[in-house]
Amino acid sequence: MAELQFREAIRAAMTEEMERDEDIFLIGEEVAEYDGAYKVSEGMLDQFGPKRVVDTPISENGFVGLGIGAAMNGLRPIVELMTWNFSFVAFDQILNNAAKIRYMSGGQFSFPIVFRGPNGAAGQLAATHNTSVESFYAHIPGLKVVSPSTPNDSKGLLKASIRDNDPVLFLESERMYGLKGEVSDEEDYILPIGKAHIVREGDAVTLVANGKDYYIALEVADRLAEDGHQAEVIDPRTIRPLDFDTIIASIKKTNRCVIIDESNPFASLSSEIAFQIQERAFDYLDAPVRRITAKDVPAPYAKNLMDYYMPQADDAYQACRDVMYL
Amino acid sequence: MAELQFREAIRAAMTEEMERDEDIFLIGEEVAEYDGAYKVSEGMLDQFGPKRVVDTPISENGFVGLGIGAAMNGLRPIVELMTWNFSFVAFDQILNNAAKIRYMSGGQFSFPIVFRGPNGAAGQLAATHNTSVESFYAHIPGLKVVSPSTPNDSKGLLKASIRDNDPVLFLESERMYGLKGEVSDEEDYILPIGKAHIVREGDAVTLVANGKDYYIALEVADRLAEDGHQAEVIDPRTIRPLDFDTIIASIKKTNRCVIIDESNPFASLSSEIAFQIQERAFDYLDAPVRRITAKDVPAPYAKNLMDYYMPQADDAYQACRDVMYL
Amino acid sequence: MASDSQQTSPSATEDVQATEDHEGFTKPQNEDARPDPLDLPDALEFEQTFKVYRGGTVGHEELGLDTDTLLAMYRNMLLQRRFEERSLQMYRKQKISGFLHLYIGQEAVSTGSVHSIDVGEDTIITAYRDHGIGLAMGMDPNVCMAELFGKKDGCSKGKGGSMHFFSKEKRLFGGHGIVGQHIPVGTGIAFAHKYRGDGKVCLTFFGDGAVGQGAMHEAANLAGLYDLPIVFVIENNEYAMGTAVHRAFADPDLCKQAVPYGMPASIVDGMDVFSVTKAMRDHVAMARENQPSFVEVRTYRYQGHSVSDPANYRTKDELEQKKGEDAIIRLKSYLVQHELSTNEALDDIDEEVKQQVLDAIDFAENSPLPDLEAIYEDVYSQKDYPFLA
Amino acid sequence: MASDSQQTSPSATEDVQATEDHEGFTKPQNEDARPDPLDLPDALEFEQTFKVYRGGTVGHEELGLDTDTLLAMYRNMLLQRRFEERSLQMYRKQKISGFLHLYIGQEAVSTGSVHSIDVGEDTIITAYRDHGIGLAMGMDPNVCMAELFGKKDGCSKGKGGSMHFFSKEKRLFGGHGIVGQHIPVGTGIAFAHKYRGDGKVCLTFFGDGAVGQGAMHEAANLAGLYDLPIVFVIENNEYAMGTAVHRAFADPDLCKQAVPYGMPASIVDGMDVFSVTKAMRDHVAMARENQPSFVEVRTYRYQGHSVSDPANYRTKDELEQKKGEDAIIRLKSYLVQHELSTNEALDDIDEEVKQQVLDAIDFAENSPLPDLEAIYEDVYSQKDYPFLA
Ligand SMILES: Cc1ncc(C[n+]2csc(CCOP(=O)(O)OP(=O)(O)O)c2C)c(N)n1
Ligand SMILES: Cc1ncc(C[n+]2csc(CCOP(=O)(O)OP(=O)(O)O)c2C)c(N)n1
Ligand SMILES: [Mg+2]
Ligand SMILES: [Mg+2]
Repeated sequence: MAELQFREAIRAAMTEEMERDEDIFLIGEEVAEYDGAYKVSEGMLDQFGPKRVVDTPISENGFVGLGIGAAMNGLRPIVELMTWNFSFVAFDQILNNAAKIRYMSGGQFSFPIVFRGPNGAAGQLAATHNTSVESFYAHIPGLKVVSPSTPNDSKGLLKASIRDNDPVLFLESERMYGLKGEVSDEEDYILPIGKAHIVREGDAVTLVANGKDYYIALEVADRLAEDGHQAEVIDPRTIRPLDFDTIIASIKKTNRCVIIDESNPFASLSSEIAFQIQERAFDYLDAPVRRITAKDVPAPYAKNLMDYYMPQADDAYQACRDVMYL
Repeated sequence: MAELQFREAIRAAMTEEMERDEDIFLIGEEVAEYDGAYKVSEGMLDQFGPKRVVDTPISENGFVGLGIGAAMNGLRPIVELMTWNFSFVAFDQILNNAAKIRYMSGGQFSFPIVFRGPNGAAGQLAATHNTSVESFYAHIPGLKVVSPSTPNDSKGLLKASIRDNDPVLFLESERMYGLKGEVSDEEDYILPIGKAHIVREGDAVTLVANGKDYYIALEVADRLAEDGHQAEVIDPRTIRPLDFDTIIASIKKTNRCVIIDESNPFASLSSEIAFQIQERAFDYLDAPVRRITAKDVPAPYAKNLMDYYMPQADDAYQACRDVMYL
Repeated sequence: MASDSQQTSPSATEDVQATEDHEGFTKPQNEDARPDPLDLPDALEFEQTFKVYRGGTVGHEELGLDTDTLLAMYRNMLLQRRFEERSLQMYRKQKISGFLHLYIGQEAVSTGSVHSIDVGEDTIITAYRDHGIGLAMGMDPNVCMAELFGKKDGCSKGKGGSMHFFSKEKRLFGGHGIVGQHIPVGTGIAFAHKYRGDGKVCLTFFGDGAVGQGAMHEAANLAGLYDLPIVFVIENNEYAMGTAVHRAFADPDLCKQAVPYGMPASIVDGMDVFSVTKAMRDHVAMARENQPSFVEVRTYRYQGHSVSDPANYRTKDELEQKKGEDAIIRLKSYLVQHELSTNEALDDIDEEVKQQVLDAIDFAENSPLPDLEAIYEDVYSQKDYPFLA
Repeated sequence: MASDSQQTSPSATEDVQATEDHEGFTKPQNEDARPDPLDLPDALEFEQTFKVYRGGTVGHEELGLDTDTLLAMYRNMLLQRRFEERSLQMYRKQKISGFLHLYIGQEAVSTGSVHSIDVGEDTIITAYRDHGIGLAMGMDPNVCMAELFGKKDGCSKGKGGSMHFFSKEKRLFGGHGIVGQHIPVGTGIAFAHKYRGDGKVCLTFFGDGAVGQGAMHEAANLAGLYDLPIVFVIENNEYAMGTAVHRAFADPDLCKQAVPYGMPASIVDGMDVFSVTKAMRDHVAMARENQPSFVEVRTYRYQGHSVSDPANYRTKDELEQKKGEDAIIRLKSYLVQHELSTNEALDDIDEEVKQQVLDAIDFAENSPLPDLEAIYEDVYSQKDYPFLA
């Protein structure tokens, strides 16, 4: 075990995999000479050279498509999006090419490609630079969407994503890149895609949260514990496919659920989790599934508004108490 | 009342509004000389001339953005997307410009713009040409999303959309363009955006469906009636803002709900409706909210697979019986 | 010190040089190599010559095509034509559904292009008007017709249909439906060729209409920047649906699209298979040296955009005039005039091809529909992916 | 019959002609007007001359700028500089958050451009590096600073921040953060000018990096096709974040981007406010005749891309050399040399401007935060829009 920053864990995963397999390369804006806009790929140009760590112009539609073509022709690209906010100019490439060509070709071509970069809000960056993308992309059959919450998970899940033969969208966070944590240094540390993690066991309420919200969930669980209630905290880790079995099993025990999700609310990840719970654990629910999300508005710049925009621990705590009828 | 095809009702709405207000113009691929790929704008070039009915190159990102700029500078564009499948190359324009600039400018600029075109499946067109877009776009604060099911509604709602000072995404259907129905010829026939329509009253189960699925819902309601059960059928008409009040009131009466929605299921419109129902009518629900959606795969070409892909009346009927515990 | 005027021109199509003076793709951060951007002349003069491959200016001998190859070309062009004529008929009989975009009239483009590459090694990607290319690459008409019928034995297992022919074996990378969006994918295919150093090239075909998509421009810049082994082939058939080229582009000479990307570009008469072959060979040779380029092929489609388009936007005269330049008739006359074959022998080939297409229809008819469970297959390579209901 | 060679060149920058020989935007479906696309020469030769506006080649008299105007220009350039220097300081004091992209070094571009248009009538749209343009257009530094502070009195009510300055009054249409995506919006603003026939033009500014976005190309083609009153202004400051222009573009002479769109284009020394004014006036004149065009302004930013960028990708020497060409110092010397002012008078202006900026900081400090309920305002113009909880 080594203590690594989130960005270092991601770098370690990429580096280990690239050492193992020559077909893997990293491409994106500022990934090479600049060492990455958020220094995730620091030193990788030096180690792997300009053939395998490739700077691009500001052409997401172009280089996302380029990655897809390279994957189709036998390589295993890692495409860095400087942030996921900039993936929307390449949305069609991801939706119609990465996700569907395999199907349309009757399975002749595979797409072993990872798209990665920071997702979601990162402070006072205003409306265009604070979008949580998981609800858009998890809606799309043909994709996998992974969203780790800790440095350790990010290493194990990124290695799994790089080895996966299907397109994986890997969601990181500017706000978490500096976060430190113990990271396995097993030779081949792989965490399976599609498996949720029960971070904390409990029977009073199930809290589902990932990414930055995972830390809010832990805080809420602490506060509830002080009140004498043990919350079960589940980190889905993968958004698509979502490990509903683990969530449903938990609901059958706690009979109530609060989801913390930084996306805008309408037709989002939290909606889907609630749908599945009410469909599959209807008779076990003692209270409606509640959610704490970003407000249903574009992200504002002003500090007080932006703080208010984001999911609040207080609200999540109160929602837990509500569903426990306290 | 006149009997009009769906496409004629849409044309009538555009024509009446364009006669009323010089600032309205229609722009898109093949809208002028070709009379529209689906003949929706037939004759409009002749009536309004090439200044107000404008053909474009195949540049959705370009002309969607152009429409946004024109709206910002005082005009009221109607932007036709040949189909909504092609809106994804302009996704960022809709997400980050149409939906957010008003907010980012502190309300200085308005966006009285309508984006319209056919949405969803239209037969054996394979994976890239059969996407239901409502779950993507209804997720986005700053937009309104309207989806009429009948010629009459399409006229009243399109006129309202054109007069609205906010960006409205108006979803039609290739499959429905030829459908005929009685259409009001009131001078100013306006249906309010954001109001659902209780098409059929009943107390046994609430069926929520729009667009092509609306007709499936009516068929299912007929079959249930033959069994002696009166289903309440609700056509949301507007997807964002969704008229939850009407749906919740219905659930409080029927105590059960089946949603028919052609979108892929994950994080979709149907997920959201279920979320709201379980949150706001928890104590009234006698059974889980069920949904019948497209399969969770890209749309296939082969006839039998494509039929199987789409929501089936049989499945919806069976789901109704299930929630009624029959 | 600024000079008073400065001439700039890209490498002419004749003397191509690989510009690869650096390892890898990204140019190095070499400050010295940059001229001072403010060291400006009074005027920057730019000129570029676009080579034109006119019809009737090159014959089979110059191209080194022997009689067998010529007859194979002829046979294949006819196969494309007859296959599509029957497809149209089958569409009307409702054996085929969805969109059907016919390539009839453009057969010289596919055929000449395929005779400029090493099929099975080099790669091709194109748009939805893909039957001609597929058959030219040697795809089996049986599996192609079965795909149109939406049957299990189709080249894409019936999941793709007309717009989505794929053949991993022949290295046809599709068949794509969103205008322009496959062009970056072609760039990536070429990227992989260069990355592996396998010496192969990628031909990326698209219509005139696709030039309106930003994707084309991003892809071209990337190819020019990374010196990729790619040829961008604009199949300019004068229309994108009902929109004539001069109504869609500020400058209808589409070859000029190459200018900002520093690439050579040519114009080719697409109604002469020899001109196409010659042009494509020249450009493929550039691509093998990692010099990307553009070819604007001027061609024409005889049918409407798709089966449902009556094509009222053009005159009968225009269509008839174009049919007068038909590439198949032209090749036939050429073969007879050069005594490489006879009218009778060539008509026999036609009969054989017609029978081959009828056999393909039989094959398609007899192929079963896909199993319903197949709807969940091929979404992921992962076999146990948990689908939602 | 094909001729043997054919020359093609767009209207030179000097003698511009409005190409509007049709009513409306879309070209008519006039079959006769089209040349036979197969009537091909042996070679198509293309040439275009890009006019270069070198620094130091034009003075205030030629531009008809009187002393008051010159001093106002000087004052405004200083205002931009001092405003941003203080912003940086306020960012470090955490009064300002988010991204802060400074324009320092590029002030001649905003200032010269604004002096080529009719402020309050003509329109401007730009990217996120927008403080300079906003102040040049006459926006109140108080409300600008309040916006950076995220306060209620900010020009965008504190909702936009640094990247999103807007002024409906001055006709600044923002302030946009997604690279390249505001360029089609600029085209639409110009479209509305032409539609209304109001005789106004739209200047659409973007960085060198934005040229890599397909959006730019789609917008340029639309503008060329519809003959829109627009000037595309590339602010080429040599870098997009850490990427130098020659590392991002196959051809670093970005003026050539105009070629496929049949547009005139010029290159301007962006470190000389007079050159910029002259060039922009010429191009604005074209735009008023519905001739869209490109201007590539060669300029330089002194700071990193944003406040958090140490700019290790360039040398200290390079930066120092550029600072040696500083546009404000250049104007100051000019004014003194031409005896239009004195060093002392100009330094007094600087003191006044510094005080003005301090006042703006006071104003921003004292402005209240937005009310929390404001989060739901300005999403829709509809007042009773029902938000989800
Ligand atoms: C992004 C996008 N916009 C619109 C369409 C609808 N569409 C399909 S084909 C076509 C015309 C394309 O013309 P061109 O590129 O010249 O190819 P051709 O049909 O002539 O072979 C259009 C507009 C589409 N498929 N994708
Ligand atoms: C589509 C998109 N991709 C990436 C970014 C991140 N980004 C912000 S500014 C920038 C550099 C832009 O450079 P340039 O256009 O030259 O403008 P400058 O900063 O030099 O003024 C990048 C890559 C973005 N905002 N949008
Ligand atoms: Mg075409
Ligand atoms: Mg720049």
